[in-house]
Parts: sequence; C-alpha cells; structure tokens
Amino acid sequence: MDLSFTPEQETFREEVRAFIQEAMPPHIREKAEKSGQFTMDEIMEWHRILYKKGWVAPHWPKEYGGAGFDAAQRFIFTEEMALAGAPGLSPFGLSMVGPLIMHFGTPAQKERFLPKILSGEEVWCQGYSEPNAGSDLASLKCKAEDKGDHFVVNGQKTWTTYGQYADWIFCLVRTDSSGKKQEGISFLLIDMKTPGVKVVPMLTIGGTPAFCDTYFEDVEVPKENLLGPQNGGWTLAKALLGHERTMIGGTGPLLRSLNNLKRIAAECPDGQGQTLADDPSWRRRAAALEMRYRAHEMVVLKQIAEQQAGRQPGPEASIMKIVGTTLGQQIDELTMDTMGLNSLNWFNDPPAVPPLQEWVGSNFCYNRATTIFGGSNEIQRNIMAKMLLGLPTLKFQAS
Amino acid sequence: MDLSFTPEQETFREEVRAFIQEAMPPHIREKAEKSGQFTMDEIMEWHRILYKKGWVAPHWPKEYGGAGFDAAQRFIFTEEMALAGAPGLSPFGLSMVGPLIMHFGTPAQKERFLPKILSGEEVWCQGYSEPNAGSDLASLKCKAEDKGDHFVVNGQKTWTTYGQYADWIFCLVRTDSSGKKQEGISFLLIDMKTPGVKVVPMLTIGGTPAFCDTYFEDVEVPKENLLGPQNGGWTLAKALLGHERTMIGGTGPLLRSLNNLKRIAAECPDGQGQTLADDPSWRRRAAALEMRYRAHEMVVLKQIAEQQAGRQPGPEASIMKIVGTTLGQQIDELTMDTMGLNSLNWFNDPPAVPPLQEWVGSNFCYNRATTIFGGSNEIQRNIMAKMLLGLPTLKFQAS
Amino acid sequence: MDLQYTEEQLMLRNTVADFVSRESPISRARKLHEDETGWEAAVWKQMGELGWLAFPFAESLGGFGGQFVDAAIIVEELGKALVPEPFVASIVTAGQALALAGNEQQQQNWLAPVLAGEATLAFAASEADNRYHIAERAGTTLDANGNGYILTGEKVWVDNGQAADTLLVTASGPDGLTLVAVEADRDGVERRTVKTIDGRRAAIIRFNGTPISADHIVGNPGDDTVALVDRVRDLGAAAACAEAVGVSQVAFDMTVEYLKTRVQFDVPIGAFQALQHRAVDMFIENELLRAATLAAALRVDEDDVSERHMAVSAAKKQLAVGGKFVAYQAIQLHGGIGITEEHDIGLYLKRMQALGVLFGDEAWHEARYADEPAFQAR
Amino acid sequence: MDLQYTEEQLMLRNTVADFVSRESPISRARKLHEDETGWEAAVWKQMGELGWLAFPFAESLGGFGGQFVDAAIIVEELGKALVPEPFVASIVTAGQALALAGNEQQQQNWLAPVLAGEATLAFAASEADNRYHIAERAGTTLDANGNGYILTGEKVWVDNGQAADTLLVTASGPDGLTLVAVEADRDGVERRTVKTIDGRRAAIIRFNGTPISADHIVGNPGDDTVALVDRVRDLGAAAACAEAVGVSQVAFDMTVEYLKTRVQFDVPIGAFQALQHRAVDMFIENELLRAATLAAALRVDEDDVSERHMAVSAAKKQLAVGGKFVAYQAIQLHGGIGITEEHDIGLYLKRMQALGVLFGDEAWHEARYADEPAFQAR
Repeated sequence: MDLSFTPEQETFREEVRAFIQEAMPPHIREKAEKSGQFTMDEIMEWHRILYKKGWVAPHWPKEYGGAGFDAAQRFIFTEEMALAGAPGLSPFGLSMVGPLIMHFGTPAQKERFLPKILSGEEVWCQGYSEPNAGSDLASLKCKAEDKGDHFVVNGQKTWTTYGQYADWIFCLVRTDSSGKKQEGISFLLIDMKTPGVKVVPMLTIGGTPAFCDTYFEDVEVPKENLLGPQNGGWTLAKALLGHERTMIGGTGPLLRSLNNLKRIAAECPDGQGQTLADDPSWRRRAAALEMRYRAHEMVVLKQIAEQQAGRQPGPEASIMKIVGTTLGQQIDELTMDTMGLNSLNWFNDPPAVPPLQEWVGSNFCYNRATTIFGGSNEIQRNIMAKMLLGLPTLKFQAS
Repeated sequence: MDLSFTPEQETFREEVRAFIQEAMPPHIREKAEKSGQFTMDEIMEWHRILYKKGWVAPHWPKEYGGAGFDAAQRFIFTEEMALAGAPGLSPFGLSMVGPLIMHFGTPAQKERFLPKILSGEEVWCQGYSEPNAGSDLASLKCKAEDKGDHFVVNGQKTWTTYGQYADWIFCLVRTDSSGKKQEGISFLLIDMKTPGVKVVPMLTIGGTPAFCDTYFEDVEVPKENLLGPQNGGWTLAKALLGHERTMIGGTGPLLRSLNNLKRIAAECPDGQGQTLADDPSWRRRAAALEMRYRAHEMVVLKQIAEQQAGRQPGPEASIMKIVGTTLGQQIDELTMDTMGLNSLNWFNDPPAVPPLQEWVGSNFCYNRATTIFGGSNEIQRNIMAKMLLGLPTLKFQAS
Repeated sequence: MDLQYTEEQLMLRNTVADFVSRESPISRARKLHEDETGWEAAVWKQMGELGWLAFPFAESLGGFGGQFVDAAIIVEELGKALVPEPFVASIVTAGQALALAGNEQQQQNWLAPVLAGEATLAFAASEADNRYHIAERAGTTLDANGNGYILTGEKVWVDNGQAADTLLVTASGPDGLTLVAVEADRDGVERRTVKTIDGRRAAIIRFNGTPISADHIVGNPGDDTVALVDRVRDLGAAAACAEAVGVSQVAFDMTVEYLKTRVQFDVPIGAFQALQHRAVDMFIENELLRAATLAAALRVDEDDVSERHMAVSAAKKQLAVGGKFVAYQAIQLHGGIGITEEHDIGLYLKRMQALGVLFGDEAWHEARYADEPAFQAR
Repeated sequence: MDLQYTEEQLMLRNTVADFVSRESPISRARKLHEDETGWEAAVWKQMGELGWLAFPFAESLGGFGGQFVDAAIIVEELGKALVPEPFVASIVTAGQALALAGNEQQQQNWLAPVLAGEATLAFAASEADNRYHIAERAGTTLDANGNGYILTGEKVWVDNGQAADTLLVTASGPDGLTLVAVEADRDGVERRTVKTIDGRRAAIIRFNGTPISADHIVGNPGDDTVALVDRVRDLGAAAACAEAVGVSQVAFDMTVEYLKTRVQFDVPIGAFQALQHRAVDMFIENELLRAATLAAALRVDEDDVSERHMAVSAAKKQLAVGGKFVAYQAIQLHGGIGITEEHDIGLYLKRMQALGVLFGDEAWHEARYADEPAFQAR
C-alpha cells in the first residue's frame, strides 16, 4: 500500500498544472486569485477552453468524447483545478444528465445531446423539485399527457438552479396518477425555447438569482425526448442520486475554501498587532477543520482506489455528501468569524473589503443550501439507515 | 429586577455556611475536600445531622416536618452544600416518594411513612424499570394480583439504584392487563423485608454496585400500601416525572464538578513546566463549559423566581434535565482529558493518583447513565415535542 | 433576587410589541433594504414621542430612571420584526456614553434631541486594525493644535454612522484614549455608506484632520475612558444578545409553525422524530440564550466589572453557540424555501450573523472570560 | 497511489480474526481483568509462533519486511475483541525503537526473543511531569558513574511495564535525551502494578540509581533520540488509532444489532428516526476514523516528518472526536443495559477512553497540527 502517487501520476499532475498556467485567460486568473467568483460567461469560457483540450469531461469515457481519465487522474485533476481556483463547471449537463443519457439514452439521443453538452453549446438545468414536492420528490405533480407522438406538459418546477442560463431542462414529470406515486413518473428532456416554458429567476439568500421558478403551460415535448421507459423515470432519478453520491465532488471546493480561509486569516488583524493566522487559538480551530478534511479526503481516495481496481465504491461513498456539505458550512462559518466586522460586507461597489473577502458573506448564506439540495442530509440519513444499516422501517399513517 | 440576593437571603447563606462549618464531622469534611466520594453510611450520617437541624427536607412544607424553605433559600442551600462538597442525600424518599405520599397518600400513609423518611430510619429505592420496560415504561409486566385485603406480587425490576441499602421500594406494578397498557398500573409501597423479595446487586460500568435486580416471588403486600387509586398508578408516575423535571437538582452537582475540574487542572502539569490551569487553550475549554453552566443556572433561577411568586414554573423547566445531564457529561469528559494519563486510574489501593482524581474515572463511566435514567434524553425530547411544541404525533404500527 | 418584570416593564413590552406589529411589520424592514439611510426619521420621531428613547435614562436626563433591562425589552421586541431604527447606536452605546461621562452641556446638546426622537447618534470605535479591542487600541489620533485638537483616522462599519447627527469617536490623544463628540456635518468628516449582510447600512468614516474643540471631549481621557469604552462595549454586546433573543424566538416560532403545516410523505413534517428532536434542541438553545441574556442585562448595570464581563461574555457566547444554531436549523428545516430571498426566515439568519460579530465575537468573549481572574477563583 | 490491501495483508487479517474469535473472544479479556499480569504468556507464545510478531519487521531482523500497515491490521483485529496481549508495547513502540536505533547485539538480545513470542517489552517515557511531551522532556536522569551510568527517576502508567522483560527508558543524559534498555529484573528497578480503566494493568516504575552499562544505550543520545522518541510516539498514536478502529467498529455493530432487536413501544427501536440518524452519524464517524487511520498508518512510515505528524494527529483527533462519539452513543442507545458491567458494550467505551489519552490526546495533537509549518503553507 502506498499513499503517494506514481511517477506517471505526478507527471500527469505537472501536465495539468502547466495547462492551467498556460490556458487560463488573465481575466479569469485574476478573479481566481482574488475573489474566486465567476459569471456564467466566464464559466462557459473556461468550459470551452477545457473542451478544446479534451478535458471538459474528465469522467466521461473516451467513446463519448470524455477525457477517459482514470479515478486517480480525476482526483488529481480536481485537486489542481481547485488549487488554481479555476471556475467550477455547471454539473447539470456534464455530471448529471450526460451520464444518464449514456446509460439510458437511445443512440439517437446520445448523438443528439452529448456532443453539445461537451462543447458547451447547450447548457442544462434540472427540473426536479416542486413547491409541494421537495424531500418527498415522488409526490411531484407536474403533468405530461401522452398525446401519441408527443407529451403536453403542464405544471411548475421550483429551485431550478441557474435555469435562466439554460437551453435545456431535464424534468421528472407525472405521466400516470393511477398507481403508487413512484410508478407514474417519467424523465423528459425539454427544450426551454419551446412555447409555454417560462423561467422566472428569483433571488436566493446569497443575494444572487441562483434559482428560478420554471412554469410549463401546454408545452409540447416530442416523444423522442423521453429518456428511459415511460413511467420508469423514478429508476433514472434513483440512478442519478446514486451517481451524485459517488461524484468526487466535494474535495475540490473544500480544499479551495480551506486555502481561502488561511489566506484571509493572514490578512485579518487580530487587534493586537498580529494577524489571526498568528493566533494559536484561531490556528487550532482551522486545524480542526483541516484535520476533518483530511479524513474526508481519505474516504474519497479509498473510493477512487476501489474504482481504479474496477470495483464498485463501497457504502462509505454515501457519507461524502453529509460530511462534505457539513464541513463546507463549518469552513464558511469560520471564514466569516475570521473576517470580524468585514463579515458584515454585502455587495458594496466600490468594494468595502479586500477582494478575497468580497463574496464570503454571500457564499456563506447561499451555502446553507448545500445541506438541503440534492437530497437533504436528513433524507440522506433516512436512506442510509435503511439501505446501508438495514434498520427497520416504521410504517406510519397520516394522523 | 435584580439578580443579587436580599440581605435576608445573604444572612441565610451565612447561616447555612456556618452550620456546615460546625456540623460536618471531620472524616466527612476530609472526604468532601479530597475525593467528594462517600459511602452510604456517611451519606446517612449526614442525613441524620441535617434531620436534627430540621434541614433534611428543604423542599417539604413545615407541616410535614420539612424546612419550609422558599425557592430562593432552597437554591442558596443547594449551592452552599455543593460548594462545601457535602454528601448528596438519597433522593428516593425525600424527593420522590415523599412528595407523592404527601399528595396522594391517605392520612394513615402520611403518618406511617413520612416521619421515617425524614429521620432516615427507612431508606427507599425505586422499582420502575424492567428488563423489557425501559423507555417504554408502560409495558411493564411485574404483576400484582388482587387478593382482597392484599396483593400478591410476582416479577422483576431492574436497574434499581442502591436497592441493597433500601428498606422500602416504591413500585409500578400491573394490576390489570385487559385495557390500554397505561390503564392497568398501580403504585405500591413494598417493605423489602417481606418474604419473597430478593435483591441482587450488580456492578455498573463505574465499577460500583450502584444497581440491583429486584425479584418478587409471591410477595404479599397489604392493601394499605397501595398509593393512589388501584389501576391509577400511571398518574402518579407522570406526576413524579413532572416533579423530577422541576427539582432544583442539577446545579449543585454541576457546580461541584466545575470546581473540581479547576482544582484538578491546577494540579496537572502541562508537560512544559506549568499546569493546565495556566494553559490558555485549556482555560477556554473550561470557560466554555462554565459559560453554559451560567446560562443553565439562570434558567433555574428564573424558575425559582416563578415559584417565589407563587406561579407554576414555565415550560423551560423541562429543559433542565437535558441541559444539566449533557453539560455534566461534558465536564466529566474535560476532567478526564485534563488528568492526562492519570485518567487511566481505576480503583488502585494504595492510590495511584491524587485524591481529587481518584474517583473521576469511575464517575465519568457511571455518569453516562444520567442521560439515560429518569426518562432518557430521547424520551424527554419526545415529550417536549408533543407537550411543549405541540408537534403532531406520527401514528405508527409494528412493521 | 427579583427576576419578575415590573408592571411598567410588562406594559413597556406590550406597547413596543403593539407598535411594532402595527407600524413596522417585517415587510417594512424588507422595504428599507432599498433605502440609502436604512431607517425612517418619522418612525424615530414617533418612538421619541412614545417615550421609549428616554426610558433607559436617569430622570435627571429626562428619562424614567430605567435599568438596562428596560432597553433590553425594547431591543428584543424591535428584533422580532427586525426594526432598523438606530436604537442601539443612539440609546445604548453612544447615548449611554454621553449619559455616563458627558457633562451637562454635552448632554443638552447631543443627548436631549435624541431622547426626543429628533436626532440620532453613532458610536465610532472600530477600525480596520483593532478588531474587537476597541477599548485597548485606537489608531485614530487626536493631536493638540493651538487651543484645540485635530482628529485623524478611519472608523469602519459604524452602526448608524451613515445617518447619525453626532458621532462619538475614540482616538488616541495626548492623555491616552479619548472620546470625542463630532458633529457629522463638520469639515473633514468623510462618510461612505456601505451595505451590510442584514440589509442595513453602516458607514466607513474618515476624519481628515477634523478640528475638534476641547468642549467636544467627553469624560476624562486615559483610564477613565478605557473603562468607559469597555463598559459601552458590554452594553452593546448585551443589547446584541437582547436583540438576538427576539430574532431567535421568531425564527424558532416560524420553524415550529412550518413543521406543523408543511406536508411531505402525507404528514406534517413535524411528525418526524428527527425533526422533532431538532426543534426541541432549538427550543433549548433559545431558552438558554434568553436566560443568559437576562443575566447579562442585569449584570451590565453592576459596578463589579469582572462579574459584568463574565455575564456579558457568557451571553454573547450563547448567542454564537445557541442563537446561531437556532438560525441555521431554522433554514435547514424550512428546506428549499428557506434559501429563497422572498421568504422571511433568511432575514433572521442574516441579522443573527451580524449580531454575532458586533461588540466581540465568540472567540473574543470566550478568551476574555477565560482570562478573568474571577473565572479561576470561582 | 495504491490503497489496496495485498493478498498477504488480507490473509493476515483473516488469520488474526480467526485466531481471535477462536482463542480470545471478549469473555477472555473480561476474565483477564482479574489477572495480575493482565495477559497470558501462552497466548503470546502462540502469536510468536504464528509469525505475527515478526510481520512488521525487516527481513534482516527475522521479520517479513512489513510496513506499519501490517501492524495496524493486527492491532485492529486484536482491538475488536479487546485482546490484551502487549502487542503495541512490544512490537510497535519499544520493538520499533530497537529495530530503528538498536545495534545488532541489542536487537539480538532484546528484540529477537520478542519476535519469537518468548519475551515482551515496554516503552517507558511518560512521567508525572511531562504529560505527552515525552520527546521534549525527561525528568529521569542518566548520570555518568565510572565506566557506566546510573538511572534515577520515575515513569508512570507504563503500558506492559508490569510484565515486560526489558524496558526502553527515556532519560536526560550527559549528551541530551537518551534511550536506555533496562532489564526489568535489575537491581534498583521497582515496579508497582496498577489497574487501568479498561480492566488492564500498567506499571509505575521507579529507578533508584539503577546501574546502566554503555552497551545498554540505544541509538545516539541527543537530537537523534529526540527524533526517535518523536517517531515512536507517532507509531504508538497510529497504533492507538488502529485499535480504535476495531473498537469503534464492534461498538457500532453491536449497537446496530441492538437497535434491530430491542423492542419498545411494540417496534424495534431502530425504527425510530432519531435513533436511525444517530446510528448513521456513528457510521460516518467510524468510516472517517477508519480513513484517517489508514492515512496515518501509511504516512507513519514516511521520512517527511511534517506529513507524518499531520496525518497522525489528524487520525488521533478523529479518534477523540469520532471514536468517542461512537463509544458514547453506543452506551446511550443501549440504554440501561449499557450501564451494567455485565454487558460488553461498556468495555469498548473504556478501551476507547484509554486509547484517547495514549500518545497524546485531542488537545495535544490539535496543537501540534496547528503549529506545523506545513499547515500554514498547505
């Protein structure tokens, strides 16, 4: 056993680092170093740069145009991107619907959708949650009536992240209300330019329009945009959940947060002539978080090792979402504390705080969402209790 | 409003302090200062000293031989006893069955039992839990058959704290199995010298025989020992629970633990030439616990103020058990950490550590029980969610 | 020991609560997020007319001889609806500084109009370099200049600095720490309004050699002023806790209500045990915050500085531990809707976050408590 | 990067697990609580014969060239049934000290019989005054005396000190920190057996001017020995974590089993959501402990001292945070029965508690991590 990377892997790391150094445009580099906050235009610009290099989809097989990296390469790639502060790409196409299309799509669907996800020509968003179907996703009501060669969709999706920038939305819709609620759900791919689709961005508590309400009024969706079997959408939803769980995601942003935390501490006076980075008790708080990061990272590395060996990741993969999001929020909290009164800052122009501190408050607020979305941590625990620990289920009734 | 005590109350405090100074026998004082750990003989010796002074039952009304202290006096009394490290008296007679007898007992029962609880002639214990009735107390099976003028009791009680020292036991027993399980329970007072009662002490994880199994085999209990109505014992059980919740208990032992923690820290080398009490980061850990103690103490004081004003304590009384026991365990944990390798000590004779550290490990282990007994903290939260917050109940079935 | 609110205090609480629900529901706070001042002079005037602003002052100052507890009652009720008028800056920190250390003329000039609701104050002590050590360190300087002085330096994130008529400014002067009253419209005072996380406004204020006359110095420079600023910091911290009690209480109440009404899996989600227990833990932290804050509010008036420090720090610690727990869990239990700006619960999170850093954060108060000689001795 | 256990390692794990379940179920550990030595020479001999004791040593020492990970596998499996034989003291701490710094003669004399299961060792570095700073501070002195030395001082809570044939003792000598091998039956060695919280035994050992000859000095006194003891402390800490993984795993498994079988309110209590979520949190902490410990086990063999420190401290911190959480909650979820000595779960709590203080506790490791230059740089 060996925790160090092979010489080949270290070479690959150098290659990634050199590429970033060379390919990252100066205006993106400046933001990466200063605020770590990017516009959608900048994110897509970076997307296209990676696409040109063939690295936009590290986890896609080569046959679909992915980089075909192995698990260790993906880890290295993610880590280097995080250390460089590169923009995080939108996951909805690359990490969510893309892999689903590979697995469940017809050849025509693969040909139609995958290349444009890769190239960035088509940006995707996710239509899962509805006002009355959050944690209880299967109770969704957005309806798709079967009209022979097409569906007619009516209803509303909410908390659609960055829907205003998307060309396509993948949706869970109800195609049958007669049986168990999980059984009448289908998975539709909907062109957002179709008449009847209306996107209304809304502000989040982070002060940015990261969410939308998405309304469907008599929206016609051709049958060829049905992914997987009709009324079989729940299987796809569960597969996506499983896939999300095992995404390497998490360590990259966490590592970047930890680095930013330390950089910020070095620029925050402690009020007694030094900076917080010099304060032993601040250092211990930060160390405690980094030590937990190390444990979390090792869980990820172990899982990569399993994948490298061609095995399915073990059940410990399930804990990544809970541990990663909780730790991320704790890092945010300490970063806010570290900034002292500067943590009061909120979108001041010209800036009222150093660039690295500018977005911290907004991110702190918005990141409260991380323990809610993608299956709240409470729902994750429900699933783990049942699936992993085999604990009995309480049969309950509405009272 | 005023947080300070009145001159009369301060005079009372002086009186209590002077009394302790004068009345505490040297061998008890020595233990109070050194280990804080007492034998049952010593506890009963102190009981009798307080009895002679008329202070053994600070919370009993004068008509029953109590001290008749008001709430503030009781707080002061408790605090002074804690600061002096005086032995804690057995609560089963004085704080549990005594008040129940006052409230539910017949004149004959009051006359028969109360004076001997006060004098310490009769020591009590509690027979509630059974092997299969812990959190779900109402499912208890220990049976009392009605034989006209007496009951015949058969069954087992467990986790009977200090049953081996007790003369009497108050028991919840099943007198009817036909209806809802809460409805067929009665509250019996049983002389432990009755033929058929067998007490088997067992060791706890603290290494002391603090618990017993108590077996009843055809034990005849005269009807006059039924407290409250037949099949109405659940009401008494609930009243006792409510009473336990509102006992001032908690702050006394916590205050003593905090003081011991600091005294121990001052005798523990930090390995770098000072003691832990000099270590800023140790001090902050201890400070964090003491700050929480202050908040907890203020909840208690507010409740005393309500009682002083003749009102029922507010719902915040319910939180005392959860907060107090959790905080107590945290103080234990920090005390163990503070002791370093000395925390490995376990009943060495001659002692292997300073006297103040001798019982810490045993208490640390045993005190894990505090969040379990008297209604586990999980059960407390269930009750509070329903009774205090009015949250709905999930109707469930065995699956 | 007397922990009963008096009839007057109960009446005060009711009056404030009535006023708030009538005149300043949460929707008003939200509307004022767009306002450059962040609050309204007309409402402030009303508060003055109702007599609240005078309540916590001695009768000699035109007040009702109230204790700090009276101010705490008002602040808690204002906190429930996030009322943005500058009560703490004007009445609790700068106002009390004038009441405690100002001479009659100063009180007449700068405090009396405040009590009438006709002016407001700000306490300007924080700088980019002094963090929470505002009584111990001032980079702003007060230099002798002829018969008077000139003031040079920058204060940051000054609560109500953007609107105050008079600023009470800490500076290092010839005799040590000095508190200076500066009319905001003076030459050499440069104010920049900045937005804060809670939708309010504050100011970054530069003094570019602002001329100061001797009659603008409040109290005795040196140790007395250090003690005064230390005390004002405690008053501010205790007020932050009092406001946090209101914020926490409403966040908790909204959450319990949501748990009872939000249905998922065919039942109100408040029927799920894990969420029930979380709600109970919120209740507990809220009650502990309420209790610790009452202790701080009572001790903050006391002469025993050590007891004052410890009670205030214990409350501020509980704000950071318990108040924030309530706010975070309120968002978590609201789920997706709690992340949207349109729902009110997020406003309570943000205000709690701001209260956490005002007048010393968790780490600062924990360290102060741990270093109190009385902590060791207790 | 290779995180796959080799076939040999998987086989080793199985062999140890089989042996433990056959020869040393938990009931044996319990029986040995009453034994004055706390373990049995016959079982130790068996372990030697099975080759485990040699496994983590280089082939030149008669070992199998194993990594520390091999030792970790054995320790983890022994931890599952709380097997009390002195594997860590003999093989990991004192044994590795001899392997790393001893000369051939010393290894022949004191290590070879250990690998054969015919003798045991103890590493005696802790004193009443040095807490966990065993590489930085030794009150025990080694004074020159004619051709040799005399050793004076007291070591406390020495793991296997009550039974070891040879003690490796730290002392302040003429050239700085010195590691001395002392046969336990020498004149001037006074051992007192003491009971420990986990039902085991340790020793308080006094050296009353014990004569030491030069050939009993292991390695080079001074900086080399400081580095050696620092490394041994990390080996011990990593071994404590490995054992904690076994302890935590069993405590978790027992608890899940109990949740499935204990019926209250007519259902298995594991059906209650609050307990389910608690169990999931136990699972999480257990997995994090396992992961952090594997990282420590791999890094502890590395030459990069800073990385070694950080990986080991991160694991020991997770033992204190997560391992203890599992142990505490295991008791809590067992309820009343978990407080009785007769139930096994309490034994796991106590062993976890002991592992928490061996080779540096949470605070010590957190402080060390925070002070590593590489922490700032990372």
